[in-house]
Amino acid sequence: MAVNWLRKLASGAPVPVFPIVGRAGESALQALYLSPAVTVTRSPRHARALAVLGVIGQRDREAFRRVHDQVPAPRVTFWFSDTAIPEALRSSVVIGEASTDIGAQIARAAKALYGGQPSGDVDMCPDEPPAPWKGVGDGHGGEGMMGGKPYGRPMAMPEDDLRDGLQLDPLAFSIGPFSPLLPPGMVVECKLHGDVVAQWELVGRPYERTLAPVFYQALEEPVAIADLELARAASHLRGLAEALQLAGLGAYANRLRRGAARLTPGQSVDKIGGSGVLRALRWSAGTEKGVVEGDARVRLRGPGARAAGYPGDARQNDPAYAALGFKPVTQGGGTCVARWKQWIEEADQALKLAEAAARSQTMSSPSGLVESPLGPLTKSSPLPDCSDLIDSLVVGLEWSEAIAVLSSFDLPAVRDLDSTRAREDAS
Amino acid sequence: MSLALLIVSVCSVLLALAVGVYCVAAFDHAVEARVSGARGGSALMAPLQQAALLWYAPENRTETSDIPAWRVAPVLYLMFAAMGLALVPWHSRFVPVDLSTGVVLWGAIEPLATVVIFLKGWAPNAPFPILGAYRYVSLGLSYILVSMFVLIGVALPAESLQFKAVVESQAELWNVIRQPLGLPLFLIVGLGVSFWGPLNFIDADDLNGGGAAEDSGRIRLLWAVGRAAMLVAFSAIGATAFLGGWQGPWLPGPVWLGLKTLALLLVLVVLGQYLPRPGPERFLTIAWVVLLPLSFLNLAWAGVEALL
Amino acid sequence: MTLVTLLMVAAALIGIGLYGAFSQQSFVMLMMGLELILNGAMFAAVSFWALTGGGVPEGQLLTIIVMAVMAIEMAMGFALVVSVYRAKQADMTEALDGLKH
Amino acid sequence: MSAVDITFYINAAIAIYAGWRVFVTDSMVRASFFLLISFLAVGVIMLLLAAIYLGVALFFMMAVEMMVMALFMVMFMMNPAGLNPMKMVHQEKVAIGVGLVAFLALSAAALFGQYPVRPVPEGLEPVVSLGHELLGDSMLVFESAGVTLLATMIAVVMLTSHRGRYGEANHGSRPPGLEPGGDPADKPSESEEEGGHHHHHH
Repeated sequence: MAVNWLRKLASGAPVPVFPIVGRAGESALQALYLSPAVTVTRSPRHARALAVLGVIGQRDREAFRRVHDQVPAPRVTFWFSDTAIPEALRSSVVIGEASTDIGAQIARAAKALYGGQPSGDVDMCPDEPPAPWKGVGDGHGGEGMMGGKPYGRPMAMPEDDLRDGLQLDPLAFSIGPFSPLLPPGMVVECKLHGDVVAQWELVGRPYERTLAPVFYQALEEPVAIADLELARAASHLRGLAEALQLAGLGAYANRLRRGAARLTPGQSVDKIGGSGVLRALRWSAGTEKGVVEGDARVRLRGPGARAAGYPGDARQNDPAYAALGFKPVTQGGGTCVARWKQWIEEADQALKLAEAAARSQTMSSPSGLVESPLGPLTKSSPLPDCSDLIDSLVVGLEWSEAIAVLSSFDLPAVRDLDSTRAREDAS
Repeated sequence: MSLALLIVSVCSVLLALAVGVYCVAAFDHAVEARVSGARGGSALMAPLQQAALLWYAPENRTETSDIPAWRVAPVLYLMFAAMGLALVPWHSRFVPVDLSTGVVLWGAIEPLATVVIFLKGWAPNAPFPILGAYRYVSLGLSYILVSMFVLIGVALPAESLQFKAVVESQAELWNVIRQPLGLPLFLIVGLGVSFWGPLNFIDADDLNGGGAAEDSGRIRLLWAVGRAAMLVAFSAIGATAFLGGWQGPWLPGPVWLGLKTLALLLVLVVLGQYLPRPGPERFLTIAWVVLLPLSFLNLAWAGVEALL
Repeated sequence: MTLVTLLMVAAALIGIGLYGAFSQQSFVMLMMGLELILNGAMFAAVSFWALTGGGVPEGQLLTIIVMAVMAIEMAMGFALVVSVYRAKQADMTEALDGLKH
Repeated sequence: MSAVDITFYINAAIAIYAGWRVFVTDSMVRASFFLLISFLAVGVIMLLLAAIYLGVALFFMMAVEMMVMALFMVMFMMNPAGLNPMKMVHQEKVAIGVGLVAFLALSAAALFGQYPVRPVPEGLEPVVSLGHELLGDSMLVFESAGVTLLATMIAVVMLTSHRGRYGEANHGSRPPGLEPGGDPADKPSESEEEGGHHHHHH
């Protein structure tokens, strides 16, 4: 009786769900953030349900198996993706429909678990060490202690230290492709000395980003500039939300995400995000780090480049924008905080432009070149990926600084027009 | 002490702990809902619902983890918080643990908590938890020093290491006015030791949950309760050492203590939701270059003031 | 809880500590041995103070001094370990076979 | 048997058992925490013996010390997690002998020695008396201990910093070369062998 009462309580709480974001899964992730029925967790261990959003690359199937098993069983696996469902999960996965709130769908499936009955969802990896025990001897005199590879892992060896030359054992591990700290699909092998990044090696590039459809439309036909600018502001605000989340301001991050979902022309970012807080980001980790300069700015197109004082912006060549009196905003320095500031100011500018454009019903004039939130987008050449820029930027930073720097970029490549259109035809 | 008194003391401490933890969770949920504008469940039910959710969530193991340490660390952390709360005098005639060196024992709880937090991060044998543990150990010492100096500062006018005497010494003037630096420093330490809000370097989101990244189910529940309990203990000690504890007009002593504790709790929780987290290294610099000298200043001020 | 039992416990702690101090190869483990010896000594001092001292404060004072010695031992020990480690990446007593370098 | 006695025996057992575990556990971190447990048990017994300040002081001193120790373990010791068996001992038989002899001798002294029975008087407040002693008659001892600690801190910082006042901290720890800028005058072969030895260890 009391137990039933407890279970009823438990089913009243939003269901913690860990998102696995694949290609074109961004919009679904944002929907999850906004759904009151679920909370998005940072670690699969904290989740009761696993949500597969978007297409998982062939490369990452193994990683998917591991993450899947890290969600403690009994679990629910929710499939909102064109990826083929693995054999082991055929019988148990919950297929999502695009029609209704996917958060509610997940919650409905997961609430069944609280009764305690196991879901059919089985582990995909065997529950055993990745490699058998390989210790040597009884360890006398340190021989076996250092000898061998316990469970397939070689003992850490001291190596040159970045800071004061005291050589200690590094901590080497790899994160991604589904870590919330990295863009979806990005895989990194890094080495830490204490809390300092000593090595950062890009192993797998992130999935291409799918932009809001309006940007692809703008390549071919005229679209309302108001729509373009609102979409741009929303994208920037979501980037800022991630930065706030990392700075420990989860509540404000959600506030920003909610605001980004229902933007109207003429709003001010300060009102949406809470005025003091965006400025307070200045105090969070790594603000003066991650400086982009030289021709890295050119490779790093869009807001990132403008934050480093490189005024390239495709909107300048559009007479419609000129009519609205558009001038690109830029920052000096190209630091982490400059990029955040750039996002804020561009979002503000975008909202003002949207207001002006909505009043005058201005349409964009298609020239085959559109300034997307990530940078100039053309029909022929979609924006390339530049996540390898990070490798040199974060070495020597503390972990939190490195992650903050990473969150201030929009690194992934952008899906080109044809592939997106192909997907629309398919669906 | 007689058996009856013992039972009463234990029950009162546990009750205070439960109520305090619930209030922390409810405050936190309310503030968060207010900030994010999310239409979540009611702030009164949400803590219980979360607790029940974690209660029924399955346990979790990692490869070659130190299971005993992993399971025992949250229990110890909660125990330390309870010990701290037990030192708080409810009334001149009722102190659960009336130790003549209570202030020193509270000073001992913070380093012990450091040990437990490190153990908790070390046990799962995983990268993010151990990173969180390292961070805390590197910061813990600065917390401990600051809080020791602040506590000695309040022990000086009382001429005793006993919390009861500390309260009685504030009969005419509360320490928060007598030593204006004391309470803010103490609350900062409180945020640090229960790694809450802006000083949550251990279970931070930039470590995907850090020390708790590998936890699930009841261990996670225990850990969350422990952190809230530590916050409660800090608020209660702060109310005792700086806000005159049970003293106050009209209302009975325990009520006053409760009100002051809740007020401090509210302040801490709100700070936790509104302030961003600085980089660990930056905060370490602040702690040693600003907070520690300030605590010296506070102590010197207290000493001079005690001599006059 | 008689003086004899107390002293026996102290003796056991000191014995274990001696074993560690003599047998361990790594500096830090060796220092653990020393700490255990001091622990036993402190324990004995407090027992004497409590049961034969008649409450003379010098007994407690002695313990305080032992604590200070402990802290100094820790600090200096670790400092030496670090500087040796810097010089030759050694954390084993065997590695120190010369007085210089 | 009173509650006090029971508490004492339990804590004594814990203290000794944990102290022994320190040297047989596989993981350095566990070792330092076993040592901490041993200290905490002793601290509790001190509280039983009315040494209220000392017991509590032992708690916080040892908590910090053991924390530092555990950290050094992780820093210097390979195999902090005890994944491999660990046994780094030399002259073990001698050590066991020494330990046993010390234990027997001391306990013999405890058993057969004649000690006056003068327990702490009822009215005495140990903390107050300690305070008066520290800041009264024994002020000099106390203060000198404090000054010594200060000197220790400075020395420790000097020893551990990688840069000395005149360049590298270990400057001059290598003998000069026979010809300017040449190899050190000590036995290079041995230092080579030393390096190999080190790599073999780490």
